[in-house]
Amino acid sequence: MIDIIVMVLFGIGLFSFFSTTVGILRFPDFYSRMHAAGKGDVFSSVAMLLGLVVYHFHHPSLDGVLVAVKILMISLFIFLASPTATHAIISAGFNSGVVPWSRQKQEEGQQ
Amino acid sequence: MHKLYSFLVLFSFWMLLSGKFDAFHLTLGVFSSLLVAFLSADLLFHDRGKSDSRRWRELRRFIAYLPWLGKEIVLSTVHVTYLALHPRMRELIEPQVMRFKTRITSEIGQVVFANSITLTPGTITIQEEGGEFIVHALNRKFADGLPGEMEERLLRVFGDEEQANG
Amino acid sequence: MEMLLAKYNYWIYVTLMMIGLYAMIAKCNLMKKIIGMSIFQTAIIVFYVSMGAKKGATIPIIAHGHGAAHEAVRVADYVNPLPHVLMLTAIVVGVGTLGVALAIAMSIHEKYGTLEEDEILERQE
Amino acid sequence: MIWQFDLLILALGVLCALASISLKDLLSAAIVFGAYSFLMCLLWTEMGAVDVAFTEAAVGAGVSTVFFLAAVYHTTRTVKPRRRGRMLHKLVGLATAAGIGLLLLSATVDFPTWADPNSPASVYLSPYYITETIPMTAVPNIVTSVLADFRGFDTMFETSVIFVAGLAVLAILGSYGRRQRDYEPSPTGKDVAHQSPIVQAACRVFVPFMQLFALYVVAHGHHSPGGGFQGGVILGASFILVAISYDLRVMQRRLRERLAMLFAGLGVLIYSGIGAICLLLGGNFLDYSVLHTILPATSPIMARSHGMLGVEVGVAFTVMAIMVIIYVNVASHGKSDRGL
Amino acid sequence: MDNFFIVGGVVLLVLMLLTLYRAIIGPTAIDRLMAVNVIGTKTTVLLIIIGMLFNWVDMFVDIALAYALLNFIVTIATSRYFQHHKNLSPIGFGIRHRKEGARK
Repeated sequence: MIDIIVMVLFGIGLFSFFSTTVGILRFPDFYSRMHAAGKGDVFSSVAMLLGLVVYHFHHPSLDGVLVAVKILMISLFIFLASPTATHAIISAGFNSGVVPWSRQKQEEGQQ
Repeated sequence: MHKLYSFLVLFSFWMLLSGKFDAFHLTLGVFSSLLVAFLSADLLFHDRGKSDSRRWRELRRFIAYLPWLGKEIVLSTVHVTYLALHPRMRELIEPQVMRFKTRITSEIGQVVFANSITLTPGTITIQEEGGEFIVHALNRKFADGLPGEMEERLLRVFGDEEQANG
Repeated sequence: MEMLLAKYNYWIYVTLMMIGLYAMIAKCNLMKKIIGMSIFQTAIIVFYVSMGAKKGATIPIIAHGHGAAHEAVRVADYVNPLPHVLMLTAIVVGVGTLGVALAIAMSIHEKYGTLEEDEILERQE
Repeated sequence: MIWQFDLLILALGVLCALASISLKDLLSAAIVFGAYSFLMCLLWTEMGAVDVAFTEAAVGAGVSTVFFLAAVYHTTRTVKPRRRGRMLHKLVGLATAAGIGLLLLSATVDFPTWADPNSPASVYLSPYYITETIPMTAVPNIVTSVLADFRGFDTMFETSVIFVAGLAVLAILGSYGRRQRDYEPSPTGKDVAHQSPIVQAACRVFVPFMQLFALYVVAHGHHSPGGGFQGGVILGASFILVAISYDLRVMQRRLRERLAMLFAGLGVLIYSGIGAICLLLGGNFLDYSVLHTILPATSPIMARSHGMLGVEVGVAFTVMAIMVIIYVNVASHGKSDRGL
Repeated sequence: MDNFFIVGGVVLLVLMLLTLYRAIIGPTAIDRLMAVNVIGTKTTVLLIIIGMLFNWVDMFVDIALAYALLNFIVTIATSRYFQHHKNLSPIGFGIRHRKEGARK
């Protein structure tokens, strides 16, 4: 039972990391790539880490609980740090004057 | 006072990290937490003028706010996944930069608001300066959705009492 | 062929080392040379650490802590700790030397206005 | 010892190394080099070298890439496109690298196969450390006991090397009143660029936990990976984070440069002082077991354990202070005023 | 279960390889930074998986915690750099300079 929960959570994490990667590779400009990197990154890491936390309830013991709490703390820190990092990167891009991609401009460029 | 609070917070963090509850390690923990509390208490509790009851209330309401944020994070991941895997993705997105002013006055509230915007579907905070937000949105729909519901919820958490009621 | 497969790791360490050495010799920019030096350094560290690896062994921390000293410790169960000790200090000393190298590069840039090796040599004459 | 991971990580590492030496933009090269350091950390963890991996984690993520960024900030970012006459240079480089590589590869024929438990490196001396660490020092982490006790003399001089590196950076970039401290206006016209409040708030939350974590790492080096080197680097990184998110001056209000220098010296002094106390008590230099005569309620074995803790604290002091000193000087070009 | 974690780790590493592609081709420095940031977050997860495979997570979780705490220093330092220097690609002044990005 626990194994199935772990596998499902881990699978969800892996799948969203996959889509994050595809997004990072496919999106047209820096800002929209940042959308993929910023959001998918938090969710996929936290989902995988939660899966690993659940795995620790196989043999409940004090040490196991402490490890689970530490992994939860890691996900908490990722949860705090990742949006901040996203914001720092995107404001660096904005301040340096990266122009957002838009469809009109691309069509004009092609003509 | 804030040094005592940060000592308590840091010492509980130490207990979780350490997992060894013998006298020797606990003494080391007290010592380290005191040192860090002395060094960086002003960082952890930046806003020193805040009353204790207010701080407590904000914490309680903030925890109540988290499930909603979690739901939004899941939604935003689903949305990004959908866009990234969509074969004609370039026709679906219409990136734009917009700016607006928020009604949230407290600094920490603005910070939480900015990070929440970053985590919710389709929007990322680019800049935040004294209540002025510059936001990048993937779509017109998301751009129009701001500040919207999230600001209401955060006003309830961080706003002044009268502002939240009125 | 089997012998090659059993030693593939050495091939990759040598490749890493060659990349570092090439950057140190052929790249003209001082900062690139410093990056090359760091790569060379990690290649050597990887080599040492892999010398200590043992099949079927776990990390070099003895599981049962205080009070269980009478239980025999089987050597084959633990990875060789000696290379780890040597390399641990090497990494931190490496940061120190990196700082010194960067400081030297910065004062060279202040004096000659460039980080390119050939331009520095030209301006010295 | 998971060969699938091993192969993939090594392949990724080689790619990263190639990319970081061939990128024309030094800032990007430094960033990609950061990714290289992540991969090396993974590689060492996977080989079972947790302490080495921990050091690399602290150093690679917290310190070395930031040093690169600071140096690039004060020098230049571009690599000039090459003119004629570099072909020979490249050929010589390639030939030397290939020659030495081939020599080394021909030597691998005599090498033990990978992860052979009976390789010469693993049968001489190290079994002694593995079996004796618990009976002689009561420290489960063998790396710590070898680092601070069995080979303590070695580590003392490694600490001194780090101290000397800090002194060298100070001597090269020099501060102490040789230059006037001027606040040059920033090129964009704005005054000293400040970080956004979001970054500052996040750093305010992170810094105290980072510092406590560093102290935890130092204190628990006996039972889990960690110790003075790792803890010192993380502690230094926390001060660097303050300097990045606020200003170098804000950081210097917490840890003045002279105070940092004092701490650096103090760390080496603690280390050698403990050794000298052992000498005074009639033992050998750095033979902590004689300390049980002055430490209350300890046996000679526990005295070795506590002596190691003292030594690790000394190492942490030196490493922390030297990291801060190098950062301050590299980031502000020796002026220690504004910083990166 | 161990096999599952090995497969999961391998998939994670392959996806990291794809992310690394963005880190190598750029085109601008902040694109690379973004990719490296993602790789750093995933390193945390992979460290814990390795701990699971060694059957002794207690010892590995500290390293992962160190990464979780330290990972964003580089990001913030780089954003700090761009507050002083506004151009993203060093050659020319364009927003995106193909020549810089095209070279590997």
